[in-house]
Amino acid sequence: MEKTDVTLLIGGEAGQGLVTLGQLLAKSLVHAGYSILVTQSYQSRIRGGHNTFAIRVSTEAVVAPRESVDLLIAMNAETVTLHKAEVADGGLIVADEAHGTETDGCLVVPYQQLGETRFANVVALGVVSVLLGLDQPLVARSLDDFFGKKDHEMAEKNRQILTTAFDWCDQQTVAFEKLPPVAKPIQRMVMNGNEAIAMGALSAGVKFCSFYPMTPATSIALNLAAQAGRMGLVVEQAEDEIAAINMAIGASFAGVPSIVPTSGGGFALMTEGVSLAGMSETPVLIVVAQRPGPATGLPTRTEQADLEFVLHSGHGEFPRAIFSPGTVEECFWLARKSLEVAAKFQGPVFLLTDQFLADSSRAVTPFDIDNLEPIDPGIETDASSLPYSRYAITPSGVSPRLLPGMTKHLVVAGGDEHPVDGHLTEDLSIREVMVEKRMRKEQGIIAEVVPPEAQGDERPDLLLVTWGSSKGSVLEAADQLRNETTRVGTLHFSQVWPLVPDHFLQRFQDAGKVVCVEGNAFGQLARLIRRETGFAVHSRVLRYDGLPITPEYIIRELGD
Amino acid sequence: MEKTDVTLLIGGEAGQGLVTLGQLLAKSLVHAGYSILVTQSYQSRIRGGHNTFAIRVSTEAVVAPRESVDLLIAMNAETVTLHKAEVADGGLIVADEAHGTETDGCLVVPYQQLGETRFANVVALGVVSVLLGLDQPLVARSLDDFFGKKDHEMAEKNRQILTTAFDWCDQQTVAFEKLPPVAKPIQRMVMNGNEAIAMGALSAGVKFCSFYPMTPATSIALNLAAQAGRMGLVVEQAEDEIAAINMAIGASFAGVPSIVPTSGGGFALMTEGVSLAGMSETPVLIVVAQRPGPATGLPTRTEQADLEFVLHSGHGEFPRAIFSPGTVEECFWLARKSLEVAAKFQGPVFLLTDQFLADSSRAVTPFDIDNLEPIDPGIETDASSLPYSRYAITPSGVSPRLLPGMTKHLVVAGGDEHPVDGHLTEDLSIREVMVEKRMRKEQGIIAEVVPPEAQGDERPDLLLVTWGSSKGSVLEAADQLRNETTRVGTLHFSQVWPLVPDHFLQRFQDAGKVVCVEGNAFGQLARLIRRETGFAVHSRVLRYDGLPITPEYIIRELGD
Amino acid sequence: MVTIEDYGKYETAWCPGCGNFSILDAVKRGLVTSELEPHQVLFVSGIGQAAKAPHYLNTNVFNGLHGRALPVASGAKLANPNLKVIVESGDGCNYGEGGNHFLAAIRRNIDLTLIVHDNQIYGLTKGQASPTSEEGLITKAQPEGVASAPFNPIAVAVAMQASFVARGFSGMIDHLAGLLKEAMAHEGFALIDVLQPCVSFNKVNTFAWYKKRCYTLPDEYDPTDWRSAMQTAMEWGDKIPLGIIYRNQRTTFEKRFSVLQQGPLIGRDTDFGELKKILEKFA
Amino acid sequence: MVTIEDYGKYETAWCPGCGNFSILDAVKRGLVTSELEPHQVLFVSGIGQAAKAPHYLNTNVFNGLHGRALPVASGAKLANPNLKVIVESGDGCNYGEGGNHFLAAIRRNIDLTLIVHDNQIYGLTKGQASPTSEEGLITKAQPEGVASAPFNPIAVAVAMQASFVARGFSGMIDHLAGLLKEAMAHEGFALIDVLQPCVSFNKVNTFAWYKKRCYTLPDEYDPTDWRSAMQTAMEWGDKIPLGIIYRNQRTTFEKRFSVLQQGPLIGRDTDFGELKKILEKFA
Ligand SMILES: Cc1ncc(C[n+]2csc(CCOP(=O)(O)OP(=O)(O)O)c2C)c(N)n1
Ligand SMILES: Cc1ncc(C[n+]2csc(CCOP(=O)(O)OP(=O)(O)O)c2C)c(N)n1
Ligand code: SF4
Ligand code: SF4
Ligand SMILES: [Mg+2]
Ligand SMILES: [Mg+2]
Repeated sequence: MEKTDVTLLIGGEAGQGLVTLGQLLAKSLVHAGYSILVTQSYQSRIRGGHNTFAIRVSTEAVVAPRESVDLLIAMNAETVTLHKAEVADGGLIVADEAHGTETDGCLVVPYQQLGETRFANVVALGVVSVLLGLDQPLVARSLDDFFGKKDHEMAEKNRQILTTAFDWCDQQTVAFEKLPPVAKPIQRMVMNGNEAIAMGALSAGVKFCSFYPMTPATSIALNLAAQAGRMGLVVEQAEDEIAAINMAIGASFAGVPSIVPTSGGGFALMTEGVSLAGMSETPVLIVVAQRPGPATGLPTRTEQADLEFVLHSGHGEFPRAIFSPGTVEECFWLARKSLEVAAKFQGPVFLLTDQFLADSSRAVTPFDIDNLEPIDPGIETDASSLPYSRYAITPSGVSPRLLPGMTKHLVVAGGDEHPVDGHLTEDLSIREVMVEKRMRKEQGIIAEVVPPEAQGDERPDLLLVTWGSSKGSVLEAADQLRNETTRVGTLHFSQVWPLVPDHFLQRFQDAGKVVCVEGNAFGQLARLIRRETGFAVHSRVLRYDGLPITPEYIIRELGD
Repeated sequence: MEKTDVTLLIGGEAGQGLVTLGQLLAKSLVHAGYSILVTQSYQSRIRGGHNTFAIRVSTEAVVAPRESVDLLIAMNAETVTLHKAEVADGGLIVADEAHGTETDGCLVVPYQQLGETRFANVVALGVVSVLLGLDQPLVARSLDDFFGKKDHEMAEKNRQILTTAFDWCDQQTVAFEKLPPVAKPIQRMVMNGNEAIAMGALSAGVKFCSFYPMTPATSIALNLAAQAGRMGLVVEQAEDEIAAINMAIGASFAGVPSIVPTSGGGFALMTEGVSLAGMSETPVLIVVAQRPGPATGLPTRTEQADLEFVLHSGHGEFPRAIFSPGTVEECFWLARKSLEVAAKFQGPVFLLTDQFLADSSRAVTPFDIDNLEPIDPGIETDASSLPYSRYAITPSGVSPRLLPGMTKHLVVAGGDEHPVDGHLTEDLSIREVMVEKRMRKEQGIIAEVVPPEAQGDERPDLLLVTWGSSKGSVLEAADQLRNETTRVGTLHFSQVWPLVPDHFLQRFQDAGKVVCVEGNAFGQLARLIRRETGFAVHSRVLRYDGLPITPEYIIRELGD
Repeated sequence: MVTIEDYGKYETAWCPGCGNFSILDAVKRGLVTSELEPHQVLFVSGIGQAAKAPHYLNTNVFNGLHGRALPVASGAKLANPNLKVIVESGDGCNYGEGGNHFLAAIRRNIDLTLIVHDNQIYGLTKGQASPTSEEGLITKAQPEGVASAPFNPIAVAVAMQASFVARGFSGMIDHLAGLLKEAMAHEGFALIDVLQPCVSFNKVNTFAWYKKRCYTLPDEYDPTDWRSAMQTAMEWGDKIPLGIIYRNQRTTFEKRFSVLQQGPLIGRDTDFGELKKILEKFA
Repeated sequence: MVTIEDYGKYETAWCPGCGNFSILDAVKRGLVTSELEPHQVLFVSGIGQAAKAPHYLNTNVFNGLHGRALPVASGAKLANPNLKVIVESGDGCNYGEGGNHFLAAIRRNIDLTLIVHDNQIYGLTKGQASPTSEEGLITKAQPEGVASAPFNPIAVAVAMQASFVARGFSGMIDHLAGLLKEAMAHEGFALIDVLQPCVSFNKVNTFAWYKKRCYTLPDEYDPTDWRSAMQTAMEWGDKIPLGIIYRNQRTTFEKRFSVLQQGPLIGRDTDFGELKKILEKFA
């Protein structure tokens, strides 16, 4: 049988250009029509250490990472030692003489001979491309796209080395089957979760981003910054996270959709601002890219342990919405949706992602930009009744919003309790009315909730429930379990708040066994479901070692 | 029937000395053997506005405030207008000519004639004392205690005015019954919630307090600061709340029990530090004195809406304990207990109070200081095994703690994930072990949970469940409902996390109707109970207008 | 033409005799002489007694969190540079809780006017030390006296070469109104630290205390001379200089963003053609 | 006698060629010449590449949050003034996220040594501008160049009359070790800003760039003269002065707390007799 599903893992030190190599391979594979899914693992350092860049590639759609490796590309000896055991039967190790000649099933590459050390990644690119069966011109084009614009001489040099590597590898006899070609390659993009969030936000008309750098959220801001000139937005690195959220609130109050990307520790500093957004009824989108805590924890790894924190963040009570994309595509669409919900209900909205999804490049069908519109910023151009009152009482709880300086009407807003005019009050009957006004917005938010996505059997023996980035692994695990003749259903929450029991409770009750799969130790979604419905899931598959949940992990844990 | 339960309400502007008046009355009443409960209401300003100081006084124990007023002491006209309707049948208004002569049931006091304007509060003290039947020497002593030390001339002047007021009032015929004397007055103190927390913390051996001023938490720090010299502690006003929590963590790491008082917005800024305490396993007690949010909300009013925020504060996962005293006595004992739990389990512990309890002076039986000891700080004086490892793996999850500089052993701690030695690691198998080590501490915390206090019928028709400062009102409402022949039970949680279902679930299941009474809009304890037990309370009595829950409020709401 | 009346008259929550009243008057005068209409202006404040000031003005207001007025104002200004954005708040708010934003605003030289009511005390929370409280000041929170050196906002601003640094006194209202007008006219970040007696809690730095010490800088004083400005900034104690202590002409922050040269971000279209091209790089 | 070896030798997570290595060496030398034994010292750091330094020393360490090393260190020092507390962290940590604590530590004059690895960049997060980055520096986060003026920590510290203000350079390790010894000997808050090339992300302020500009202050330079110190603090660009730029003798913070005059708080008994008396005032 042809091998249509291959996982390759590139390992080496930070600074060896392994991300570049990985990205070039990813691009080339997608150009050739394959589906891919990248899993990056790196340490909290700039040079040295041990990093990996894994690509799962297939002729069919790939939705999850896999643990076993078919092609191990070792850029140093440590990689061979650390990952040898992961290599599957029929797998191959590609290494330098110095790195692992003694191992069976190893293709020894004479790196020194094929190019200078700093081009080792290009040599590897050539060798691996041959092994996978990629066309040289296609790979050369990816290489050109990458270096071409910057430096012609460099581009030329790279191309030469690629050719040398291709030639050398073509002459080897290797016991590794090439990938079958894709019948009708469709055009797809290579995009990771953070890029998709940035693009989604741009398409929604985001005009302001303030942030303080923090892995794994930073690249959202960097992607926006790179397009700030072309798309007409301001991206500002703030002095700290407190400034970041307050700046975004200021920009949003003045009239532009705003986004604040951060991670757990930085988000912690923003919680007072979240409360201000709730009280002042200012739209703002906060992206929380999760990583393992508490405190600094493991800054470059992945986890899904900030759901409860985000849900209850900020003192006092106010409505909110929390989205949790499960795929790169969902990152794009939910970035839009969350900006829309923020604008419509005038308050803080969250997008919960994590390091795994943030850094996971995938093959993505291009978005239909031609048929998209920016979101409705929910701003009026004149007062419908006078005097204009920022916090007018309405049945929906949403008050008509004017912008300061854009009309003759004055806009008064803030974080103290206020009468409709936004000024200060100590009248406790007003307090009650205002709490209820704010709370009413929750009904509107509920009406727009994205229901969890159900797949598989409707009345299954086993229902796997999950949220956020674990989606793909749950889907694949379910598929595998089905082969073993269990009736399996899945339910993925891409919005974890508010929860609407009507959307899912029946399915829970109809299932034989409900298992919640989450990347944390408390089983946070499971607890939340019980709080909201009384339903106690029967069992939980939890992971909290810093790695993404894989299909294999789920199946192993279910077996226990 | 003699009136044994009187509520008096003093109203006026900030700056009129009405708190002094109230405190003097409170002291005098307690000295005379009565039980009292104070409810203070003030605005977020220094002068002017409308403030009240209410004392409920009784020959029996008072546990809750009451809404109706028997004696309205108006220091200005506004007070009469605002509170006239609250005056009960047979009640009396005490006012100046200028303030309310036209009202029936009014004792018009010629303030001008009895003393200069700035002594109006002393005049009122005399008048009210006569009305309540307090002895002049007893009241004079309270007055002396207050002013005596500071300024002899002033004290003399005050005494004179008091006499004048007593004499004048003795000659009036007023339709207001004096309080019956207390048969055997027992000696009690007058103390409010914040004072009790400060005293409890001192008795536990607290040696460090860092804070940033914030109503209604500030007075905890002020009470500690006032005794810093005598009790040997450092109290430092930090540059912001972030500094406050991090300083306390530093002091605690270096070896002394530390406390950080704050309120919602300030606490929001501490959540990253909470996470650091969890990860670095540093004991710290954080007192969150709640007030209505979101954002600045109503800074001087009360609410119980930060339970969920505190419970989930800080990114990542780690165990914690949350105490919620219901009385002034519990403030004292739970301040001790929470410092003890923090030291024993080496992490963040919370004391959740609120403006109502913070400012509510009550008659308190003196604590048996002679039989108290400071808490065990949980510190070893030498390493039991070498090399000393701050994060040694143990069955309880608690690692032996040495202090830096106090032995030759080196102590390495911090917020990154670490192996046992406290240094940095990127080893993901260590991660798993460390998460589990930290989580194991929860078992120890659970073993020490203060069970909820049950009163009344064991299998009641109606079970009123509550937490924190609403305790007294729930108890009294239950009493009143019992008079109406319902079988009523109550359950008060003075520790809201962890919840141990064995402590209360049976009682829930045995009750006809379970109603949760809380000072918030979400019904936060009710949600938490459902999350932990699946039990959905049948109904909720919620209040979120900034005022404390009263027995009357509960009964009204239950009637709806 | 705009008049004082346009800015309204409100009841305040301040203590009778407080310096805040005069500052409020001076601010109104500054606005009127600057010919700013209420709807053109956005006041941003934090929390404190001073921070209530914008509520006593008939204009656009965003009253945010304690210490966080500057970031809110900066965000609003970047979104809509056409707004005249003025930050008004206390010494605790700006130099205490908000100290980091104060440094950042100076570094940015963003076109904001920052009016600090500097009463050298935390008024609203009832009299704890503020960053500008004098060493040794005894309060309930500092029963052994303030142990830290007072923060000198003027010195720090001049050392950082802030583009407009001034000091006023609530007791010299004409002078203050004049300063405010200049500050509002200044392009870039303008700090006016206003000495303000707090009659309720600061019994040391009283009206008389300030009155005795404050003097206005002479006409020949050259605020563009950094060296002498730095010296002047250090003057405190027996003599306290009032006026524009330092100024320079640095490019404003907004000018550095090429996108802002085409006008405010508000209401700007999203260019889907451009976005399509951007997405092509992912293909 | 304490030796360099006592402070251990660890593998680091730094890039080959980074200035951090020399700073680590100099710190060890400073500790040894100060005759401090590992267990007498507590290093507190934040988060960043620089902040990892304490993990490469055999001593007591508390590695806290990004930007929050100073408060942790201050708390530890107040609890146990017998500890020699040294804070070591990056420019982003101390002047960015932790800016407010930097101001407060100077005002307190608490007896801490603050060593700032100033590479004018955020290293660990891969090369965004730091507060000390030069105007115009282009990074992925600042594609149009840094728009803010750089923070001059020396100028701010001198303007605030910090009691010990020095600058070193990782490329002049003997000089730096000497500075560190002096800083450790200083009673009160001591700032040493250490210029440090980041070979991975700062391609402007390289070793050569610093080397060309750095000069040590002459012997006759008088660091107690505030005026000249302020001038010297402003020097940057073609010539960058190294050495003790300013010092004075202010009372330390710890000295202001009467309770600390009886020794550290640690292990002190709780006086229940006294507490009883205190409770009597509530009777
Ligand atoms: C995060 C936070 N911390 C603390 C407070 C409490 N607080 C309100 S105003 C204030 C101090 C005000 O001082 P200042 O800014 O000088 O204003 P003033 O009242 O003196 O005019 C404080 C500490 C708060 N509202 N928010
Ligand atoms: C609250 C918070 N925000 C952001 C980060 C991410 N972060 C880690 S290190 C760093 C910057 C480090 O710069 P610097 O202090 O100059 O140290 P360097 O790496 O350059 O030595 C940032 C932003 C964090 N850990 N915590
Ligand atoms: S407390 Fe002080 S600053 Fe506040 S209004 Fe009163 S006098 Fe003014
Ligand atoms: S990133 Fe820069 S500062 Fe960090 S270790 Fe590498 S060279 Fe040094
Ligand atoms: Mg003030
Ligand atoms: Mg740096």
